[in-house]
Amino acid sequence: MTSARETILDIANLCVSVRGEDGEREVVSGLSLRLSRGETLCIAGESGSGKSMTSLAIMQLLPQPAARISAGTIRLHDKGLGDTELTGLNERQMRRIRGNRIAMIFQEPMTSLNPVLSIGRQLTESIEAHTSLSPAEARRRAIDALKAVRISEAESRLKQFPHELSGGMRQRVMIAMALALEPDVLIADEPTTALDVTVQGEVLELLRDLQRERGTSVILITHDMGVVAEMADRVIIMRHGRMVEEGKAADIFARPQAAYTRELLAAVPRIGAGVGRQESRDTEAAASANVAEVKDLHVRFDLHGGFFGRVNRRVHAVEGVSFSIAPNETLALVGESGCGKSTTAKALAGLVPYSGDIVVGGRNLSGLGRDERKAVRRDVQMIFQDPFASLDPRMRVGDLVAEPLVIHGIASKEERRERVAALFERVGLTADQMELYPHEFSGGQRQRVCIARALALRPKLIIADESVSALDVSVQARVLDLLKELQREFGVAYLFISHDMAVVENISDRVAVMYLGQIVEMGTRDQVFTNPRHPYTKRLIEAVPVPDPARRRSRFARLEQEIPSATRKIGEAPMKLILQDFGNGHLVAAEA
Amino acid sequence: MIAYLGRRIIQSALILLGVSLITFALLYLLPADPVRQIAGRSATPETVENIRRQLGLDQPFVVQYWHYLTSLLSGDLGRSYIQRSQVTELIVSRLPASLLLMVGAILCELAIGLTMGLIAAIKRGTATDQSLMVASFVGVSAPQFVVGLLLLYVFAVRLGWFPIGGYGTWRHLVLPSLTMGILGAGWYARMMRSSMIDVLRQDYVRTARAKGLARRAILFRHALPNAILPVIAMIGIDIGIFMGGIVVVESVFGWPGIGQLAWQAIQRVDIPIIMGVTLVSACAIVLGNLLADIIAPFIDPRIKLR
Amino acid sequence: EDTIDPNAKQGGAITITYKDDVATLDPAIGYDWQNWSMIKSLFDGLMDYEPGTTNLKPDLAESYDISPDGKTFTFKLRHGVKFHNGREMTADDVKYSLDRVTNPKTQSPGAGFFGSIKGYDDVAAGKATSLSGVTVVDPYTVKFELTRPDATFLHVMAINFSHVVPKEEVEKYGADFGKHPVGTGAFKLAEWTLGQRIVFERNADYWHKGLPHLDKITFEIGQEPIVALLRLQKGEIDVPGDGIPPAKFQEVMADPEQKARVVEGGQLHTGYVTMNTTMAPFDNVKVRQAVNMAINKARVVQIINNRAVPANQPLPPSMPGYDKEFKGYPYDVAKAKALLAEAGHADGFETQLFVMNTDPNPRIAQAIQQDLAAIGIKASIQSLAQANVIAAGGDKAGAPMIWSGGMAWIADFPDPSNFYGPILGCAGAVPGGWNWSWYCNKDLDAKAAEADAMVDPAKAGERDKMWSAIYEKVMADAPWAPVFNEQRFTMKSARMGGADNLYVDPVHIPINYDNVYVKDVQ
Amino acid sequence: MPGKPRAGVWRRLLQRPLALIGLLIVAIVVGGAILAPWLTGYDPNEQMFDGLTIEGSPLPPSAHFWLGTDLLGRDLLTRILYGARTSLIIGVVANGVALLIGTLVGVTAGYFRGWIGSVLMRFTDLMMAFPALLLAICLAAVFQPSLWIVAMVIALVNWVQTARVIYTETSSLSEREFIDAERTIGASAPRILFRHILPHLLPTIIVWGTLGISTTVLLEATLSFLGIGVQPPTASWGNIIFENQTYFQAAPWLVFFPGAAILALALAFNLIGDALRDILDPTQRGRA
Ligand SMILES: Nc1ncnc2c1ncn2[C@@H]1O[C@H](COP(=O)(O)OP(=O)(O)OP(=O)(O)O)[C@@H](O)[C@H]1O
Ligand SMILES: Nc1ncnc2c1ncn2[C@@H]1O[C@H](COP(=O)(O)OP(=O)(O)OP(=O)(O)O)[C@@H](O)[C@H]1O
Ligand SMILES: [Mg+2]
Ligand SMILES: [Mg+2]
Repeated sequence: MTSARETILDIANLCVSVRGEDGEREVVSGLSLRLSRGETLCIAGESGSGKSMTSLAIMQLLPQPAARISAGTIRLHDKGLGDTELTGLNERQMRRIRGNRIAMIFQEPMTSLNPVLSIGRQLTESIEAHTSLSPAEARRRAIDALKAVRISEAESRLKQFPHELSGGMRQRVMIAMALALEPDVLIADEPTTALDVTVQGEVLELLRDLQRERGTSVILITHDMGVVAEMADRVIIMRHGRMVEEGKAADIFARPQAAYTRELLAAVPRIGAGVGRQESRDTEAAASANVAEVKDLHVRFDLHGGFFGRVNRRVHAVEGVSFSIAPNETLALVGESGCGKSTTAKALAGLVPYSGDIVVGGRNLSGLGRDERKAVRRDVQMIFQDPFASLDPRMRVGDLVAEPLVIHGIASKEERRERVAALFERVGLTADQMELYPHEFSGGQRQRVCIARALALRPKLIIADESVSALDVSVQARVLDLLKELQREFGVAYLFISHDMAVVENISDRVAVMYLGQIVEMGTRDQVFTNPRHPYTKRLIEAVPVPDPARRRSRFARLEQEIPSATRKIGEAPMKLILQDFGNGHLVAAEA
Repeated sequence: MIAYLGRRIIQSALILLGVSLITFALLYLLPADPVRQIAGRSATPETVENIRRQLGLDQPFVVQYWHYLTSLLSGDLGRSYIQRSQVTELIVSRLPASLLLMVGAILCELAIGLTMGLIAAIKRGTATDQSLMVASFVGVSAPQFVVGLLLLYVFAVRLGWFPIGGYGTWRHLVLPSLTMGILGAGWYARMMRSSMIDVLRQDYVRTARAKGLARRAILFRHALPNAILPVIAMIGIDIGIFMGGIVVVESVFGWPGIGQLAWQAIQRVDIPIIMGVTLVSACAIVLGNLLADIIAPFIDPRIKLR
Repeated sequence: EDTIDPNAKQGGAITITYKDDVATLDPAIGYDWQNWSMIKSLFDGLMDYEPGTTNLKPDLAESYDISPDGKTFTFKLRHGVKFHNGREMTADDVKYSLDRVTNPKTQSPGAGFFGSIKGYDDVAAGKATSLSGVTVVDPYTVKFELTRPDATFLHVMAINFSHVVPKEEVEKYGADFGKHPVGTGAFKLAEWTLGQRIVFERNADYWHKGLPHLDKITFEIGQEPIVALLRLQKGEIDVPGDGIPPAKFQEVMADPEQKARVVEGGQLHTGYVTMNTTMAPFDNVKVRQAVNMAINKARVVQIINNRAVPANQPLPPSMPGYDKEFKGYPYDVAKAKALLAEAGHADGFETQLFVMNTDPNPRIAQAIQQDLAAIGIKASIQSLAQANVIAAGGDKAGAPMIWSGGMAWIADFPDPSNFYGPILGCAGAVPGGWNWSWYCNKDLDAKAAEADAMVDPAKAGERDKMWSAIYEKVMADAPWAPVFNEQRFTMKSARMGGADNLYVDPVHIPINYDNVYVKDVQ
Repeated sequence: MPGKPRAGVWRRLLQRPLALIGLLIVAIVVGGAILAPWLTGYDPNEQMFDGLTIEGSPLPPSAHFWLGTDLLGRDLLTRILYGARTSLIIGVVANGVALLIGTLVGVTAGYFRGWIGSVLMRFTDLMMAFPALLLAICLAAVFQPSLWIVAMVIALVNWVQTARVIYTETSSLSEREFIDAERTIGASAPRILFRHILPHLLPTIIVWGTLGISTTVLLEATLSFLGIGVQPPTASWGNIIFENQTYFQAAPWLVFFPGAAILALALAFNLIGDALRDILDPTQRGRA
């Protein structure tokens, strides 16, 4: 249905190289692709395969001074003006293309908005830069754009700053910014990776709407095959900087040609039928020797304000959460963005003050001395949500992974090196990458470094906060396998935080669903997935995109209002939910 | 905001109290005897003791400090030993000139320093960058006395654009501000360059470029406010540094500020004036820091006054 | 009258600059060299000097009379002298002024000058508020009784501290009288903007008809000397009060046009090195003599651009009592070494030389340091702020050697005794005193007292001889090494008129404001 | 592994022409200071008879006196060479110590909020509001003035600004997630401070450190003038300028040459510092 349409972007034989310590290295080699008007092209593939580099090359925004286009052409077609060769353009000429003809949404929504400028300013300025609209008209168009991405109270939002918006809203602002000028081409680099399923659904729906209405061509970069299936007209699969396969979405999913594509598709976790899905195990028996036990955990953040700078409001991030994790067990914590998953994890890792009890390995964390806490810490390791932010950008990744060993005085220097190299191999990196710095990796590769680091100490409990979200499915599968293998070998327990219900379904033994700081449903995987009782749980499962273009959902039901806030006035504690046992430990909150 | 101000003012008052105590103690320990200076070379020991008693300088330290503090609270800084006038009057008559000069100097150094730093950061690694770097170091290394006289000689004596020293109109202000500003400009240029280079690497600058904004908009609207933040924090610090240079600059340009007053007082151990000027300059520094902290949230909305 | 220049023109205004602030214009308190002559133009005393000279003449007094025993001085006051506030000055004001200056509450640095007046001790001790030795005979006659004959008393009646102030104004302004001076002088204060400018305005009612010549004098404060010179060259000012800055001296003297406007004159000044006679090894007279012989004074004079003449005795050449015949110690390194060896310091010794930190004093100290090193004395230099050097000098164990430059001695009045009392006599050799060599020779103190008792003007010559002898003895003991007598170089704008000696007036520095005039009026 | 990058730093430093120039200048200055007695035939304190004109003016540069003479007829080149000793101690050692104190205080206060942080910062505020000159004068009165006293005073006075700037940066750095990550693997506070936070402060430290060279060398002159610190005739670059600055028209060489020396030293350290910053900043890899 797309081949007949005219071509808008034509990339031929694109090569991108980066300069490292030992000479240049190609990260994109000989990539050719065509994008037609109104088409959605998905680029999927291994993390680190050059997807982001390709999109940056189109925008002529490759990271300086390391990367450059070493060969190839990028041609932008235009009915009126004819072709424009983008690779030869200088900044001034490029400026007219960027935003106006080709717009881009970046992989990192958190850092891509300017923290000191209001949303309104950031929206209107690009409109004013490319059109001759008056400020008032630009403002109106900005409001329209915000409304188009379904941001409530668009007019008053203009005055807000990025840090006052949630992650999902920021990403939508980015999209609004890109779309306000009605570009011919929109490049969206992992626009939904940072978002939970419900918001992801909305954002994808939005992209589709806009494309329908405006005929924009979209390059969508993602490793989530569900998203690909949902969105793509055509798909390109990349690996090691090269294109391994190209074709219509339906064809790729139905009849994958390349071995890698098959591998990729095989690795896609599916609810109820994932490859890695393990047998349900009964772990209730071991309850007495729990690795970690959390009882009535509360975490609240005080907000200062008002006339005397007193605490007048509180974020009730975690409100009376209790659970326990047995050795060898994986407990998954799922829920919407902002529901308190990461905060729970941080409390367990000792990073935020809390009230309630956290017992690790039989010892209550509060009331431990410094040395004892260090010992306990060895047993609990955490993999953070944002891989880039959680790695010291000034250290080589090899040193970063070795650091826990150094701190706890494990192994000699030589042994350490070997252990680190082994860890690298296990997470799908090569030993020679140990010499690189975090910024020299792609998003997914960085996450693998983080995982290797957490594994270094062979802890009893690993808290994995969205650890596999940024990974492509094949690596994701490998990492999940690795996690399971370690569990078998050493009896590691996991607290697995994720918004990807398919992954959760694949790895977990038990699942806890959180909503506004409280657990609304908890039970074994089978109990929660086959018999979800709480409406919120049901909604979460429903929102998961299915990796099959044939079963594409026509329309995703939108939430009508924003997610309720966990911020409350002092004294207004949220109502405590009572969990009811529906048999065999399947706890469900009574509906309010 | 008001609560914040209240807390900061109490903190500042404590700092000022500390400054007054330390200064008073140091001056008390100073071996030079102010009474001898007052009494003159022909005075008999009895006269000297008489004067000492009158000034209360025979009292123990704690009593002296307490007296100073209590009269300070009623706005009385005492009388100069040498000049015999009210210290308050002396300082009040000279303070506006010094403040004016300081404002002028800050404007100069911001204008020159930020521009230089900005250009250097944009042209990083080029000959322009290198020569700006040399220039900023010349500014920092050049003795202010020489800089002041050179400016005076060229722009006032030779070209006649500005008056040769004095006080009154804006034309009097230009050269002394410039002289003071040149030193700070060197610092600001380096700081600005460093922080600008950092900001230009940020994701949001890439976003701005991706939107196809004009170079000017990227630099001034997106990069500058982020880069200027550490520089703003410097302004408070600056006032303290200025206090050192103000003596020289004020004397070269015949600027009737408190620098000269302080200098003469130090030379002659005129303790009430030294105390007064110290407290006033401490006030200025504390206020400068407060101001820098108050401005910051306007530039970066993430910063909360706490 | 006699002192008026027939060529003088009436009117006009001049501008004078100073670097340092003018502290106060209260005659009982002002003791800086800038306010010294400014006060002289705002106030008058019973006595004064003929302009440009050191010759005493009656001023507010019409005439005076000294009793044969030299202990009673009676002054007849001039009639019709008015304060700036319009009231006539009388003998009561004279008495009031002296009571005030000696009262400890006034905290006058000059109170000690009046120590010979009967009743001074009671007033100084706070036991009385009025000097019993000063009596108002009638409104135009005032009588002073002294406890001892005092040959310097007429000079004392000419120094600022004895200038006459009106009681009502002093009481009105209290401690701020110094900012609101009211006197009988040739000028009155018109404006004082703190830290910027002081303006004097002609006193139209001045009793000395025909004076002053100028209508207005503006003193601009806080001007760096180099900048003041630039402004003089541009014609913006008339007299740079701080003189020609050393850095510019060569330039000015090399330019005939500028040099023509420089007036050179002597000054009642001596620059010397004190040696602490109570501290080893300077307690040995041979060591002190060796130091005297070691200093190459010609070289020192050279490094300050020959703006001084080498000195060999405490008194400056223009001071009565200066002994032209006296040869002093020659510059003789070999002899100096020999003396040191005799004193048991053949290998020299280490010591310290204190100096005030403003140019050119540290440089002079370094030149002296090198000279001392040549005979084996290793003197380390302590270059400190004025107050610290003074404090060190006033401490018996404080400073072995001090270079006096920048701090001491410009005479208060042109009399040889003025170089003795506080700086060479026993009275000054006390903690906190100004006799930094801690030299105390009781015999000489007695001789000095004897000389000062010679009140009879006819015996002035004899008295000067006595003083010469005293200073000769001092030099034999060598507590000081006199180095040079500074010359004054005053520069003026081309429009300034008046005899040269008005510009190097020994008591009016930088210039005699009352008698100079400008040539470009009418 | 830890040994390897450091060796690389030297190698890469030597590969950069600008850094090489900087190292060369520093080597010249240090060499000049150490070898001064062999490099010049004059005594730095000898006031030569033929070093002044008859009128007492200094001599301009000539074959005899390469950089001219000063107001006392001493050879300026010799004084600058010997003065390098003093100025290196002040500009490098004292300034370095100030930088060290400032960094330590700033980092500690920024990382450990709580009472340690606020006590340190209030103390810093106090020191900043307190007139440094006064402290110097009082110290001079208490101690025998010497080079080491002045070095100490400069260190005591100059750390304050650095501390403030470092404090601000550290407090924002310690909010970053990778610091949290370090805590979870059990890294001790010193390890986090020195291995993870300090390297990020390097650009700031370099800027302040190199600019501090000129400022401290000139500050030394002010302190010497007030009687604390090196006393005449000991030479330092700062006091050569200070003694002679009023003569800058009559004898420009007296100000120009020592000024150029200060500038060269500061610039040299800046060149090295800039190069170091690029080398140690991994994101700058690939920059020539
Ligand atoms: N600044 C850089 N310097 C050196 N190498 C880099 C740099 N940025 C990326 N690379 C390398 O370029 C390759 C391609 O990276 P790119 O970001 O395009 O991957 P990606 O396909 O977007 O992966 P992901 O799905 O994980 O985001 C990776 O091997 C990465 O290591
Ligand atoms: N330091 C803090 N100060 C104030 N509020 C905070 C702080 N940290 C987290 N919160 C708030 O606590 C709530 C829970 O945040 P948390 O990071 O645990 O969410 P999450 O479930 O991990 O969401 P996501 O899926 O987006 O990561 C949110 O409303 C968040 O805004
Ligand atoms: Mg990517
Ligand atoms: Mg989270």
